Amino acid sequence: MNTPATDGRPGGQEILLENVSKVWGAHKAVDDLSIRVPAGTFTVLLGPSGCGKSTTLRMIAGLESADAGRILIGGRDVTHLPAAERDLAMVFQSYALFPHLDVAENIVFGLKVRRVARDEREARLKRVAELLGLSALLDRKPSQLSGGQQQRVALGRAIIAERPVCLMDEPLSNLDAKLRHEMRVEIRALQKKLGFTMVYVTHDQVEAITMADQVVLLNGGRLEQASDPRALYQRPETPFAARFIGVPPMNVLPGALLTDLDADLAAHKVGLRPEALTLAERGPLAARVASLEYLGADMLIDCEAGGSIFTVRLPSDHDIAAGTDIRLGFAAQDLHVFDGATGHRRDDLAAAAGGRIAG
Amino acid sequence: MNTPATDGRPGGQEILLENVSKVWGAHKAVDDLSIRVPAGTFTVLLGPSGCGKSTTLRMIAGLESADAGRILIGGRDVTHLPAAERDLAMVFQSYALFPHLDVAENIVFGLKVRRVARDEREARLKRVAELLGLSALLDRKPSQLSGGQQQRVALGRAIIAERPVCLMDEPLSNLDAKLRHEMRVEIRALQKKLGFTMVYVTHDQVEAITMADQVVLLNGGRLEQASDPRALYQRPETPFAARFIGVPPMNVLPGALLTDLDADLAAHKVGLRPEALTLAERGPLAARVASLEYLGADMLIDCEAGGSIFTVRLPSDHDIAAGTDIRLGFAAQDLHVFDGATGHRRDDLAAAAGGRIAG
Amino acid sequence: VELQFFFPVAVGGKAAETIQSLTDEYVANNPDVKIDAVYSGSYQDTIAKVITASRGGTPPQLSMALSADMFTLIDEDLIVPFDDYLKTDEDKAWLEGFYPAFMENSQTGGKTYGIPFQRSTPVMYWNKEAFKEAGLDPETPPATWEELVEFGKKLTKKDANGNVTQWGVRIPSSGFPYWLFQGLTTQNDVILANSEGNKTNFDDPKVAEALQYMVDLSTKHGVMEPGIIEWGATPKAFFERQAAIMWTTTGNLTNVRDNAPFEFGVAMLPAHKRRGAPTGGGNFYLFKGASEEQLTAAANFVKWITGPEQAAKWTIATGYVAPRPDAWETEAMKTYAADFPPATVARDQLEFAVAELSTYQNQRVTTIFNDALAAAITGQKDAATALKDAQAQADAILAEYR
Amino acid sequence: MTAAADAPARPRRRRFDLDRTLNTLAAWVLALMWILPLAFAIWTAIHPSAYEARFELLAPLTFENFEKAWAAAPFARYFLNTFMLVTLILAGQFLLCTLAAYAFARFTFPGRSILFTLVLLQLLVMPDILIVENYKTMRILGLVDTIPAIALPYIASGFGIFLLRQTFMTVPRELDEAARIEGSSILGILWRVYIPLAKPTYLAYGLVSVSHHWNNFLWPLIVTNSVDTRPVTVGLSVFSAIDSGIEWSVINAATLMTSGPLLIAFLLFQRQFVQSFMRAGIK
Amino acid sequence: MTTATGRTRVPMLIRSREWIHAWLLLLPALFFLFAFTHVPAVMTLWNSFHSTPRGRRPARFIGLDNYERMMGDPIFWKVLGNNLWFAFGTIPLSVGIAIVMALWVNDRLTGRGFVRMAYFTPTVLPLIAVANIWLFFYTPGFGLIDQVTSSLFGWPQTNWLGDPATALNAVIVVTVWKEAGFFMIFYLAALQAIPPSLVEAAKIEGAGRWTIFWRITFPLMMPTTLFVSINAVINSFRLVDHIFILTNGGPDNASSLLLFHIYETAFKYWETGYGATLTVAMLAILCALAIGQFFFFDRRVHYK
Ligand SMILES: Nc1ncnc2c1ncn2[C@@H]1O[C@H](COP(=O)(O)OP(=O)(O)OP(=O)(O)O)[C@@H](O)[C@H]1O
Ligand SMILES: Nc1ncnc2c1ncn2[C@@H]1O[C@H](COP(=O)(O)OP(=O)(O)OP(=O)(O)O)[C@@H](O)[C@H]1O
Ligand SMILES: [Mg+2]
Ligand SMILES: [Mg+2]
Repeated sequence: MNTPATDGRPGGQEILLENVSKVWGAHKAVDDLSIRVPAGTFTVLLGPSGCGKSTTLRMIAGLESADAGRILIGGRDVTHLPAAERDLAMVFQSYALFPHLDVAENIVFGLKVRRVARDEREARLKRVAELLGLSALLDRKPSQLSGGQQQRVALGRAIIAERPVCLMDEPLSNLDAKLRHEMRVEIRALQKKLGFTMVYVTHDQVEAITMADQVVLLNGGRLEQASDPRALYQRPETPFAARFIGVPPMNVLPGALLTDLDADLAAHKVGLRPEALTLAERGPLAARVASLEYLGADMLIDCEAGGSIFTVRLPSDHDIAAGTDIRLGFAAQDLHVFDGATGHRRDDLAAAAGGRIAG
Repeated sequence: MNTPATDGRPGGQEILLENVSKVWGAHKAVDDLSIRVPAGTFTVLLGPSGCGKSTTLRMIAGLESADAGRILIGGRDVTHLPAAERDLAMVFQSYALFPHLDVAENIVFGLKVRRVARDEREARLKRVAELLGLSALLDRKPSQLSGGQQQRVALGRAIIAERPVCLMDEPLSNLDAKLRHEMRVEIRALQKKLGFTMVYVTHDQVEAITMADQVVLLNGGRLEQASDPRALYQRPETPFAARFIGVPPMNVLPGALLTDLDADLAAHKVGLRPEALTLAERGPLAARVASLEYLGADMLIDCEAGGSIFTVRLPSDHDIAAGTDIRLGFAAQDLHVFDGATGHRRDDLAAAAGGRIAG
Repeated sequence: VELQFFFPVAVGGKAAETIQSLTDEYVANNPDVKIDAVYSGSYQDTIAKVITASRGGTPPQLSMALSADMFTLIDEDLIVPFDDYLKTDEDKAWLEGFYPAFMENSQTGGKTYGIPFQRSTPVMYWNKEAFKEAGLDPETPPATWEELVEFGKKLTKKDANGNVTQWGVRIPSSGFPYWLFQGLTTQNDVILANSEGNKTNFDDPKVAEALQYMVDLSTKHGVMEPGIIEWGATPKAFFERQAAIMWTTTGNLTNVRDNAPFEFGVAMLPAHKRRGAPTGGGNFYLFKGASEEQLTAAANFVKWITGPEQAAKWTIATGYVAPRPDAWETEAMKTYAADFPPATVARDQLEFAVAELSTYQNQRVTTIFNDALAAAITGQKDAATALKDAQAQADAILAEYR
Repeated sequence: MTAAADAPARPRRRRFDLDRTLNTLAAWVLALMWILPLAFAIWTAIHPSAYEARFELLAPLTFENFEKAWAAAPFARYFLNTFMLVTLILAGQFLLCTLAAYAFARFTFPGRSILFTLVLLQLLVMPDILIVENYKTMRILGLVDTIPAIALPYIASGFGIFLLRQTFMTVPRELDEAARIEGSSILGILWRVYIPLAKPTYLAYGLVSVSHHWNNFLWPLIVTNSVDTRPVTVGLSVFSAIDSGIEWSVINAATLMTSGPLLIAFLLFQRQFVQSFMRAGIK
Repeated sequence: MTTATGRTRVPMLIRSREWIHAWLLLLPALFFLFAFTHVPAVMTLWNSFHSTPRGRRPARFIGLDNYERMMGDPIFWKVLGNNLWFAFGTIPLSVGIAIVMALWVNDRLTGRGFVRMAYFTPTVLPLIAVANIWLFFYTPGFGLIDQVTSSLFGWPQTNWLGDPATALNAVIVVTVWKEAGFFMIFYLAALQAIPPSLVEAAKIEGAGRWTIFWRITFPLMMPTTLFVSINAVINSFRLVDHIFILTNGGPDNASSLLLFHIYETAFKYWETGYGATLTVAMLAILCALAIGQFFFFDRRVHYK
């Protein structure tokens, strides 16, 4: 499991966080967090702004000391090891480019530090620059780059080193959709090819879902759910997780709105994704269309039912006007039920209720 | 048309760029650009990284002087006016928060400068802080904030002033999807309510399409297309525009791939959006499935046909495996044809070809 | 009338206080005169202040400055002689009443430019305990050059490593080495400069002889520390028993009396061909640009402050030599001398004293001379060559004044 | 003296860090070497002069040297004068140098290089050389023997302009731009952005300038005549008499007495230096 | 400073407005600079072509006579040589030590407050007083250095200041002591302005202290280094106060420096004409060194 980082193509290393906490003054930025990132996998840290993603990443990197708990990388306790000795690469949210070095020098900085031979450096630089579309900019200073270009340089600096562990903090947030799509595929391919362990912070769930082997969802410094992306989407453990993943977010509604079901959900909450809802003459959910938003291929319809507002995504070829009354249905497996008291997922209730819908 | 900015609730002002250029050394960052942003509208500048969006915005703001051309705001030629006299607000891509001021002071900075009375300042600060979810952070220094929180502060600084013109450079790129969705709605609502003119740079087309009255698509410093978002999506003028809008991008393929059509498209290029393609036994496009990518509600299928690779988006309940041969069809109005020589849209050819598909 | 009076201080805090209080006393007794006594730093600072103020158009009316700077001040055309304000016979008699040795530096061309006040002369201090330890009579200081060497050898002590822990003699050679060295040349019966201040005798073989003697003290006889010897640290070296005999100014008398942790004696410098020592210190000067009335008032003030009672007070407070014999006749002075006999040594030595080296462009010429001494002491040149070079340079400067 | 404030004590064991230990050790050795003159000054000042060169632990303590020093001149008045002097100079320097440095750092205008050369020239010209001319000027202005006369030649400081220019040049441009967008005037930007961000430099410059003028001697001596205007250094100089030997005890007591306020000021302000107001500021 | 290239049309309005603002900002400082430095300095230049006025003999125009005299003045060449040696001794040492000090003091260090104050003392203590203290340290026999070396190693007395071979070096030591503490303050201020994220990024890349310093911290402190090194060059010609106390330039000019010589000429000999000539020579040297240095390095320095 513990792959030694000896040669140029190291495998990944497992990262283990055990009950790690970080306190800023009175504010707990990270609260008793335990995560396991298996060696060679791609783990995404996801969560709302300020939930402690960057802080967690910085603790793994050794830039912030943990106030409690242990951190292990490749089985080695690195809790008190300085960043330079943890042998990892990182992309900063603020890029942290060296303003006095040009693009090429920024990218090969780490290689130089580790005394990689000149030829090797040049060769790798060429490869990375091409990959990132930076070849024409190599002798510019960071201040002469656009925001996205700066971000790509930061990315280059991290991937050129091919370390056993790579940390990235929202590395694609300033790139346009096309480039982002390409980079996403590239990073994932690179990670797979080199086999390093990736911890990746993003607020973009498309990134999270398409890239991750494991998604770690944080909320207010605490672990909300850690699972593979499909499970996160299909079986969110909490209403928070349910609403956090999927755009537009899952509708979490009072169970009482659903009539005609086998189970009595009045005391609980039900979750239904906008894309799971379809127009159905006899669907169990009656609503009135409040407004429509046009989204290219699809449209989003805001509906109102029993005082709750919720969203439905339909292909944009449907012809619906605001103010009309509609009925909506959904497939049995698309119903999520969350316990009214604990907030936890209640698959038993969903299954019970589902029988009737499917029928 | 020229609304004087006298009272607290100024209307918007029209912005006019006439043949504006900006050169960095030998590189033309903005090249003979003419845009009209009608008063009170929401215009989005869109384009790939490094295409000159920020530069254009900075010229409107007066932070960069135009090397050629004129800039008019509210009918007034501001080409040579310093930024402070242009009476506008701006959110910077790098936030540009004042590190020595706390969040509250950062937000009210401009009000203080303009000697807005203390009470008024407090009241507005309270409103803006609540809107942006910053109320608990008002006395933190920027260095104590997470990336997203910093971005929200920058946003607050821009909107609190309620200026007739507001410029934003990727203001939401570091926010999570949920907050982003909320902010999008809020900014748009605010803009509508106050009626100021917004120029908004983003690389996120969802933002562009959902918020904009007008989308200005730049490519390498030149204007590619300026139109309302629906038109941009539905009638892209060039293959570049076609591929830039829509995720995953429109497939632009050699016309020769489409057989069985009324028109001979062999000399031209055809464009088909992934979501426009459907499985159709007798569809005009034969392909082999190369790979699948799971996306929650949908899945993306990479197909191969005649040496070209293209993408199809299908609901994820279809059961398709890699390697199978499929045939694809599309609706007539979903076919885009671009002239093989000029690259421009050829609706005549599309219409001609479409007759047969529909039939 | 109002007068501005600049005064330097070279012996520590008490001096400034005394001048101030004497001035106040005078003003209290002469209500028509107002004297603004301005402390003006060291002698060096004072000259700078005087010249700057004069060039700026506001010279003082009265100032104390180095007696040796008389020619410089004349050359700069800054001062006026006292003679015009000392017209009565009584005044003339008063002028005669100063020690002649002090007047040598104060008069030229038949005019009196300076009135001595803050004056001193070098004397020899010796550590009686060290003498006892070395088997010498603690009450008998060396009286000749030969004795100085002889005693010095006995007084020089070394530790087990052969490192010297106590030197026999200490003649400081930093700052203004020419002054103490002038003791040696005087004893060798040679004068360094003529009284017109336009010719020096640096290359006189007797000067070279004196210099050789001084160099030999360290190099040949090994009784004095080699190299340049710091002036300012000399009393401390004496207290710390680094040196058993030191030459330094009478201005140090009070300091040594207060701080020497052993019994010490004070004697005239040893004799060679004759006894001898230079005088030193500051005179009063009257400045151009003042009105007759001011200058008369200034002269009157000078007359008063050099009077017996005042001079006695001054001497007791600072250790400087009262410039007129009548001061030594006052009760206060008698008591002081009886109480502290060494105080009279300097006075007695005045009989043998000569003027301090003083020429036109005095500072430059003395610097040239100092450099020559330093070169010889540090062994870069032999004594004769060094002095010949110095004489050539001095001649070049002074030629225009002949 | 700061350890407590620097970091909340971690209950955790830290790995023994050789590098850090060596650095700490070296820093301390150097510090001890550097403080030796001050230590010696303190030693001599609080002991009788017999112990100037003898360092015995049980040497008797005395306050006499300070008493002697204090009595030698009207120091209370001199302190007041010096205080007014350095305040005047510092205020003038901050004002003039800030404005000029700002112009050099962020404006392009014809003649900039030449003017900056003239400023640098002022660094080269030692003020003492100009004493005679400046004295004449002061007399024409009727300022001889006033505190402004001591201050005026120093308030436009090439050193200050140069230093602040260097600092202003490192302020990120976006902050300037953001303030401009918010409608700040030119002076407003200076006041609200540049000056706060240059605070460590102002602190450094202030300390240096104050200590320099606190200790300046020749010009004040020459241009002033009365107790009402003279700074402490003039009082101090009474002790650096040359005729008699150096009495280290009294000189050092006097030096400590006159420099005491500066030392205390530094102790108060030094924390600010490392306060890191810029910490991570420009993320 | 950044862009002048490729401006096709000069926006005159913005430009001239900038000019006016800049000039207004500069005006007060320039007024004082001219009044109290440049005009008097020009008078000095003027004096250098004249003989020294003495009393009844006013200054005469003597053309380049003073300059000729200077070229033939062995002391001038001697002190110039001394000064170069002095500069080479003090500049690298004091700047180097200052940087090291600033790094240490900016770090978390046990007893940082004390260390910081220790380094700062040279700035607080007046040089004259300090020179007296150093005089004591150097005094043969009972001076601190001799006390230490004789008790530790049994060395004989050494007359550091009284020997032409060591006098100048002894002065250099005092100067380095004084300067390093002084320059440290500016480096400390500069260190505060470096975004920590850059250092963090370098750490992540595996850079040790040494690499971080040379490749990140030091380059980012270049504006300060430029400032400090120019001041160091100038100070190596200007800092002479302590020489008055320590050696008075002796023995036989072994530790005399150019400015000290100028002081002697101008304020001891009152040869203002020749003093002015020497001053002009020194200004010329400094201009060549310091201002040349500035314009050479300024465009190479990275400012933000
Ligand atoms: N100061 C400068 N010097 C030289 N080139 C520059 C400078 N600033 C920007 N550029 C170049 O100008 C082009 C346009 O930059 P701009 O910042 O406008 O891009 P952008 O569209 O905002 O990109 P992004 O989405 O990445 O922020 C880029 O290629 C950039 O490298
Ligand atoms: N230096 C600091 N001092 C005090 N609080 C801090 C500091 N740094 C971060 N915080 C707080 O800790 C919390 C977590 O911050 P962190 O940067 O980890 O968030 P994040 O999940 O990365 O958010 P984002 O997506 O907005 O970047 C935030 O509430 C932030 O305000
Ligand atoms: Mg973050
Ligand atoms: Mg940009």
